[in-house]
Amino acid sequence: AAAQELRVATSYKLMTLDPHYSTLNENSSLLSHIYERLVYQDEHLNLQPGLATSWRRLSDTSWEFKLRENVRFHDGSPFTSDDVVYTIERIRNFLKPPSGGFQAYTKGIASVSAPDPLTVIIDTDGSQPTLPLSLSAIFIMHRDASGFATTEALNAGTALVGTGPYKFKSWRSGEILELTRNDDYWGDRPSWSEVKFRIVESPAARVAALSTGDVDIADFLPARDVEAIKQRGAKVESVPAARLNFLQFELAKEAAPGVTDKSGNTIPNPFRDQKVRQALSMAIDRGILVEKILSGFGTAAAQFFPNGLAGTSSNLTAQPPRYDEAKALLAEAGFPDGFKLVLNGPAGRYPGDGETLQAVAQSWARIGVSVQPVAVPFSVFNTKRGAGEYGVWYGGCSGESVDVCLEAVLASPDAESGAGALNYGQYRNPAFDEMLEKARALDVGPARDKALADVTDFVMKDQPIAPLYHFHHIFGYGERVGSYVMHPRGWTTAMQASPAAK
Amino acid sequence: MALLTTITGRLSQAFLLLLVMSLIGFIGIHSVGNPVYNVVNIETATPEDIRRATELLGLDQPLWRQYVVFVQNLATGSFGTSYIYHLPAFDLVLSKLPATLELAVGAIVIATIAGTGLGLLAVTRPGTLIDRIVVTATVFALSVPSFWLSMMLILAGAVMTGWFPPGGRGSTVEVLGGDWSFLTADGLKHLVLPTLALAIPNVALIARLARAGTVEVKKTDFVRFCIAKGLSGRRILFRHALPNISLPIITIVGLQFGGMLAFAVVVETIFAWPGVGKLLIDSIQLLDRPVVMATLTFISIAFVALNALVDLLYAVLDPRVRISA
Amino acid sequence: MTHQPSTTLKRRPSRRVCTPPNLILALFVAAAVAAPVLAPQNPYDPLQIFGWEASSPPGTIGSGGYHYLLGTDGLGRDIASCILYGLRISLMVSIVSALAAAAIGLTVGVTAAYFGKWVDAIIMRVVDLQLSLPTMLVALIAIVTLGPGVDRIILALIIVQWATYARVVRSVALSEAGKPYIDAARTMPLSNARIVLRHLLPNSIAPAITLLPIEIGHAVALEATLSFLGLGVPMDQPSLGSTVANGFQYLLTGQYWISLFPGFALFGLIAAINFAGEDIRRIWDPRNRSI
Amino acid sequence: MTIENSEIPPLDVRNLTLQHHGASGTTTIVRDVSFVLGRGEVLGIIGESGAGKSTIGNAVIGLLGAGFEQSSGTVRVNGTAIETLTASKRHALRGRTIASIFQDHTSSLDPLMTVGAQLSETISTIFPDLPGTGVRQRALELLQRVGIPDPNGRYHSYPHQLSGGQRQRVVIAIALAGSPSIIVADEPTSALDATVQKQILRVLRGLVEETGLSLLLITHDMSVIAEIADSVLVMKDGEVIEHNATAALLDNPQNAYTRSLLSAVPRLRLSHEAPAIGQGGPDEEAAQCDEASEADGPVLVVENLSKTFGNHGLQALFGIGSATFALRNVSLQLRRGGVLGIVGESGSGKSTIGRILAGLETGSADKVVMNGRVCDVGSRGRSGGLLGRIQMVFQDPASSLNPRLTVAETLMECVRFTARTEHDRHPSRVTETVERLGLSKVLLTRYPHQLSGGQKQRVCIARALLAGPEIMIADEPTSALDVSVQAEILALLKQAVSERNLSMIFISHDLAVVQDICDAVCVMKDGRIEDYGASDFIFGRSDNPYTRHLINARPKIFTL
Ligand SMILES: Nc1ncnc2c1ncn2[C@@H]1O[C@H](COP(=O)(O)OP(=O)(O)OP(=O)(O)O)[C@@H](O)[C@H]1O
Ligand SMILES: Nc1ncnc2c1ncn2[C@@H]1O[C@H](COP(=O)(O)OP(=O)(O)OP(=O)(O)O)[C@@H](O)[C@H]1O
Ligand SMILES: [Mg+2]
Ligand SMILES: [Mg+2]
Repeated sequence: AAAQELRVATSYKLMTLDPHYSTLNENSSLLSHIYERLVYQDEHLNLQPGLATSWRRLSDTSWEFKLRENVRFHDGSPFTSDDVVYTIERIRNFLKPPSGGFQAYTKGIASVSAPDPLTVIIDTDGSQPTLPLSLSAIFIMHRDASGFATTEALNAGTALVGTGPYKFKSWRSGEILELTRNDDYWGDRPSWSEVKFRIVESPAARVAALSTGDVDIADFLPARDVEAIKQRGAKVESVPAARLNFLQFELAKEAAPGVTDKSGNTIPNPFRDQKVRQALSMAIDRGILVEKILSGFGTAAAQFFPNGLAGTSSNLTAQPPRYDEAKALLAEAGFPDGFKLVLNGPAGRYPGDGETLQAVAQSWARIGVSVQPVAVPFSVFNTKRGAGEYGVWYGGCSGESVDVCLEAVLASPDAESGAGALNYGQYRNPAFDEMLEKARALDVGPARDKALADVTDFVMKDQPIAPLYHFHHIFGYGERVGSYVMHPRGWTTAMQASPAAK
Repeated sequence: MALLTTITGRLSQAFLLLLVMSLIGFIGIHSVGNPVYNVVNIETATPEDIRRATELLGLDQPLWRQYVVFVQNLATGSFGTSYIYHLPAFDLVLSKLPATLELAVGAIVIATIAGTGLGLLAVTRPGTLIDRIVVTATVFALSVPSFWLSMMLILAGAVMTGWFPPGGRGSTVEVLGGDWSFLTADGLKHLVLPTLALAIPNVALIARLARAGTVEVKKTDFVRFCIAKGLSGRRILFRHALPNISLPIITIVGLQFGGMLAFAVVVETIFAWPGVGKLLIDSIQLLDRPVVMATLTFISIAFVALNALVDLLYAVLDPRVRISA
Repeated sequence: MTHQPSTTLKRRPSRRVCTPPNLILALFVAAAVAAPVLAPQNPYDPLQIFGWEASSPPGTIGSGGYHYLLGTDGLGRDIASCILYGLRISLMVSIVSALAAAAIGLTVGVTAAYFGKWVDAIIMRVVDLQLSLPTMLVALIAIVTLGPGVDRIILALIIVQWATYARVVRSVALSEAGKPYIDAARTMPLSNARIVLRHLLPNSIAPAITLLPIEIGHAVALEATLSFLGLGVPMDQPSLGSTVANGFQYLLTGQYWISLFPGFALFGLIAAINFAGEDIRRIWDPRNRSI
Repeated sequence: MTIENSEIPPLDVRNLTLQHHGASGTTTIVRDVSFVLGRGEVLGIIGESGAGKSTIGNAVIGLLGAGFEQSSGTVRVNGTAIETLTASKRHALRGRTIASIFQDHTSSLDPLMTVGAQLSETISTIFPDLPGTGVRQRALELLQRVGIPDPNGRYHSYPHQLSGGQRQRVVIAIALAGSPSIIVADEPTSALDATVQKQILRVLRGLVEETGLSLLLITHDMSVIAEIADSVLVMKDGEVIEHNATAALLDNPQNAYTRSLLSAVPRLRLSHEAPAIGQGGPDEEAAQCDEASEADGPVLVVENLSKTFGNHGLQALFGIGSATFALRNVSLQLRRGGVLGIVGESGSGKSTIGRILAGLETGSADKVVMNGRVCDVGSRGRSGGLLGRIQMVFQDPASSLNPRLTVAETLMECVRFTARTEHDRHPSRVTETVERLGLSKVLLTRYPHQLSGGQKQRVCIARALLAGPEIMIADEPTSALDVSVQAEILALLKQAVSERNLSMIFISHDLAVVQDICDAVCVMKDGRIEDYGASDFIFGRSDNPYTRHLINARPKIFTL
């Protein structure tokens, strides 16, 4: 049996066992062993049947999901449409913030009904072409006769039943999660009889654990350690992450915080000039970022998702730096001598974040823009960014699909609809807003992807942000694992690993 | 009775201290940043999500009102629920306690015994090779930054030799409501490297203090008189020199032990040891105020108690010391 | 305890100051002072750094005509230059903060022991408070409220470190305060401050002197840790500590030079300070001073 | 006085030269000293303070301090030259064959261990076969023998809880514990009153006669020499200047220095002349003082001062253990410009009075008026107005000097902070005073541990004098001084009293000295005042039995 035990060192903290508590991968990645979704997003970000075998649009505002037969929860009770209703109700009506993240996914839902045990009808407010995608984030829980399960009860580990391939065994917050195989799983028999996730937040410790064979899989390895890990006999897989890290500019204020001329006098906000933004983006040596800082485990970026993923534009590819051209552009914009700015970012939140600030500083120095890179802890960064204390900063965005990022980062901020949640720079482009809205109304498929690509093309000309890179998720595994299927969303699960042939 | 007044005195002081501590913690966290950004998924949350979360956590209230609420809850014995982990904050701290305790106790015991041992060993052979080795080795041990030391231990003890696991906590047994790993062979194996990483600098520190102190004590008249009395070197060392140098050593042991309980972040992080120090730093970084407050409270209580104990030991050791309340 | 033959000439306590560790320390200080002259590259000037030459092994000749004697780090900075420049900041931050913390801690600790009663109680509870405040929190508060800067780090490190000295020195001062020479001083018309500083402090300071070099080393490490968390010195002007902390990530990789050389430099520095501290402690004891 | 002359003398010192190597060069501390100490013999060493007596004692037990070198000569113990012995062999002699009583008794005791434990550990080290109860039995017996009252209770006392004399006796008891055949006793009775001293000498004499103990006795006290020594060595400046049998030396000193030394010995006058001042008991005197004008009025009035010592920290915390009554209803007065002597049994509370008056210890009293101000003795601490006006010479000079300050630093500090005029502040005052106390200027740059016992004591006196106090409490200020220096110091003190209007409380066990310097005397026993009156009254007419007992207990030879 020991041979079938899988030991994983993960950076995912798994802060709670409540599947609807937080949308962070930190939670959902590990919980996807226990709970399942109606729809599953595969490694190409395409939707695949999960607990729902098929879905279709009944009308503009109504969706029907057919559920899988003969699925049983870990406690033996059958999975029915009632459980789906319960789950959505729990998210919509029961959970209170801060566990509110999932409400975003149910926002467009007007009502849910269960005409028969294997059918769910979801009515929406207006057209919701991406409802299945939204549902691909939601774990289905079992209806609890005594009412909604509280987070406390779930954390206590008692009522933890899902339909997933592994059953809950034990958990210590921030420490360990142990699972056993669900022998009654509806799908392929899970490969591992036991799975033990050890939460190891220090990358060096994960490297060490993998190097010594103390674990079979370690996730999110630092790129620079890959060579050494390979030498020690472990295998490494990587995939470009479905996300972007970028530099964002303050565009609303008359004077951008931290931006002065060379002698320290305030100047009008230079970022409001498209030429300046273009010059700055042009002058970034993304090659250094991906080759040196990310040791090759990164892809230079020109748009939100790595080229090739649904909704990306093939016209946009990252270019090598063109300092002279950039300098000329700056001069054109009225800054022949450049200016001074403070470049802000979080410390240690994303791979290469702090170093990127410095590499950008090196690049920009070459066009006469002197940069003071400042990295602070993530929470401080967030607070200050939220308070508008920054002029230009390093940000990141990820999502189920490109349009999520497009909307969050670039759509005109609108508290009501929630658009522009990450648009701290207050970029406003009505034409873009309109194009995006149209594209998003399309049904999932090539037309929609094309529309999104066009939107991206359109907006990136304006250079509202300077894309930097898509870093790669790097996982390593030892000899007991035969292969590991990487997922661009960066999930770490036992299902992705298959045992080595004996 | 004097004991009673001392204890009540100390307790009321401790109470005041906790009050001040909680204020510092509260205002500190508030000044650092807004926890709500860590509570919601900042890459997807809408302003509405943020606003609602802020309201629900009561973060929209003026700080003084938040504090009053905190104190009221405290009166009912609750530190509130962790923003991040959604567990009762104090339970969370308590759940980390066994891991921290076994590590800290192990390290401090090793440090105290080996440290004084080495220090005294060196001092009995002044100027010899052993003395020089001890002096030099302790200097070097103190000069290695702790993350380096930890990494070297992992390299030497795990990666290269495979003797010990490179991190993690091994299997545990539940005794007295806590999960203890030192009771299992596997757990003990996991304990070795992190314990060493914590102990080594302290061995060196205590050895240096012991050596330096004894060198000084050896010059005093009463030690000369002890020699004149015909006492054996060992007896002089252990019965006379040791008590006379032990005040600073005990102080350091108390301080370091407290530090290990609360602030062994580096070692805990590198060895993936789920302890209080790591929890605290994470919580500070995430501005998880309930957990920070609970941990700070635990730490203050630990330090107050430890220091009271150390003060008591002063009086046990040195009859001239007057203990204040 | 053995007793050396008293008839043979006792080795006279060495008063040499030119011991090898002290020379090394002097070298470090000199290197720090002369860094702009010695260093081939100014690692604080982004124009002198070439990102594409990042992680070059020792001995590489770079495009700026630089000879990367010890290689370059992950951003293309010459390690040797980083060490030289970083030394200046690390030396200053650690020594200034450790000395200031020691000065405060010692005074406060001795004062507590001398006055006893409520003075002691108040001071020691403040010490307890300080000890239970995490460095990280103090640094965060200091840097967020006061803004970043080397002086803020020094301030944070002082706040973090003084309490240790206070407690250690108090332990000795408690028994020292009961000795007749303090009584004698008390009968003089000396101010309390003078008794505390001139009589009690020097006699209680010995363990603190042992502690000082250790705390200096500790301060370097703390500063490095804070820098690592984005709370330390400006990231584009790395101190030796932060150079080491950055290099630490390369420890297990093949790019040994990024972590090893700064590590050795730091290690050597702290060791030299520690050895020098040993000398100070020896010279401090009047019994070792011959007339 | 029988001297058994066996072939091999227990202690044979030949041409001993001891040097000290310091930064300022090498000094010869002891030059070419030779003597033989036979079995059952007592050899006294007297001489000038700082002559090198203690250094010889240290050489004999092989415990010279750092920087000292035995540059030539040999020390043979029972025929073996100890220089040739290995460290461990030499150590085996200590405590068993040769025991030592250090001059500095206070710092000889481990402050953190009860005196009983320190005594017992010595016994059990030397007699490892003795069972625990036997050890304790013997320890108590020894305490009893050296005249410690209530040995059972004192067994558990820490050194700081004992009086100076008690500590000294504990050190003697420890030296006796191993039944050694040689004892090097450095000023063993300097802190003892006449009765106790007599008892100790009797014990030592007894051992010499019964067990053949050889005693090397270093002392300043001629009466002790006269009482117990068989022969005497007189030292000055590191050299032996005279060596003779005791009687011969006392009767017919050859050397001029010896003669001056002997002539300086203070002698008690027991004439029954009418007292010059004060007529009788304290009441009369008090009445007199009350009548006197403000200026001549008492500078110090103490009424019903009592002191109970609690327990040390831990015992106090748990409220266990018993208290010591150190003072009971002590009342006394000090006339302005007067010298009040306090004599009495060791442990009777003399030092405690001094310490309370100096504000170093709390006490309870009906009234304490100093310099016209009512003082609160209930709290420790220094009342502003009196600060520096009351000075103390501590009984134990060694530990009352800051080990980290040189003599000059100590004295200069005192000058700087007490000076009232610019003139007072001048450094020359220090050198002047030091010279008047017979100390060489060389000593100014030294640290306390580099001084001899008498030198330290004189530094303490200098410090007190330089502070220019109005009241001085001198606690055994001359116990470590040879008689000729003592005479000079006493003259100096008298001068200070008469010229500077200094008032002094003079605590001493040396009745002759007390008679010499004091105009009123107070006799204490068990924390009570037994007898109190003008000096002449006390020494002449008092019929208090304890006073008479004290006077009669003086060593015979000098009572004529
Ligand atoms: N550590 C030292 N360094 C230098 N000189 C010293 C040291 N110790 C003692 N001396 C000097 O050696 C001389 C002899 O000292 P010693 O203690 O033997 O004198 P002593 O005869 O015992 O005097 P006393 O009667 O005052 O005790 C003194 O002048 C003293 O100053
Ligand atoms: N700190 C203390 N704690 C308890 N008892 C003490 C303390 N100090 C002194 N005593 C006791 O008080 C009594 C008086 O002591 P004090 O020192 O005044 O005697 P003394 O008259 O000066 O004797 P001596 O002539 O021996 O110096 C002694 O019995 C002593 O044991
Ligand atoms: Mg002497
Ligand atoms: Mg006394």
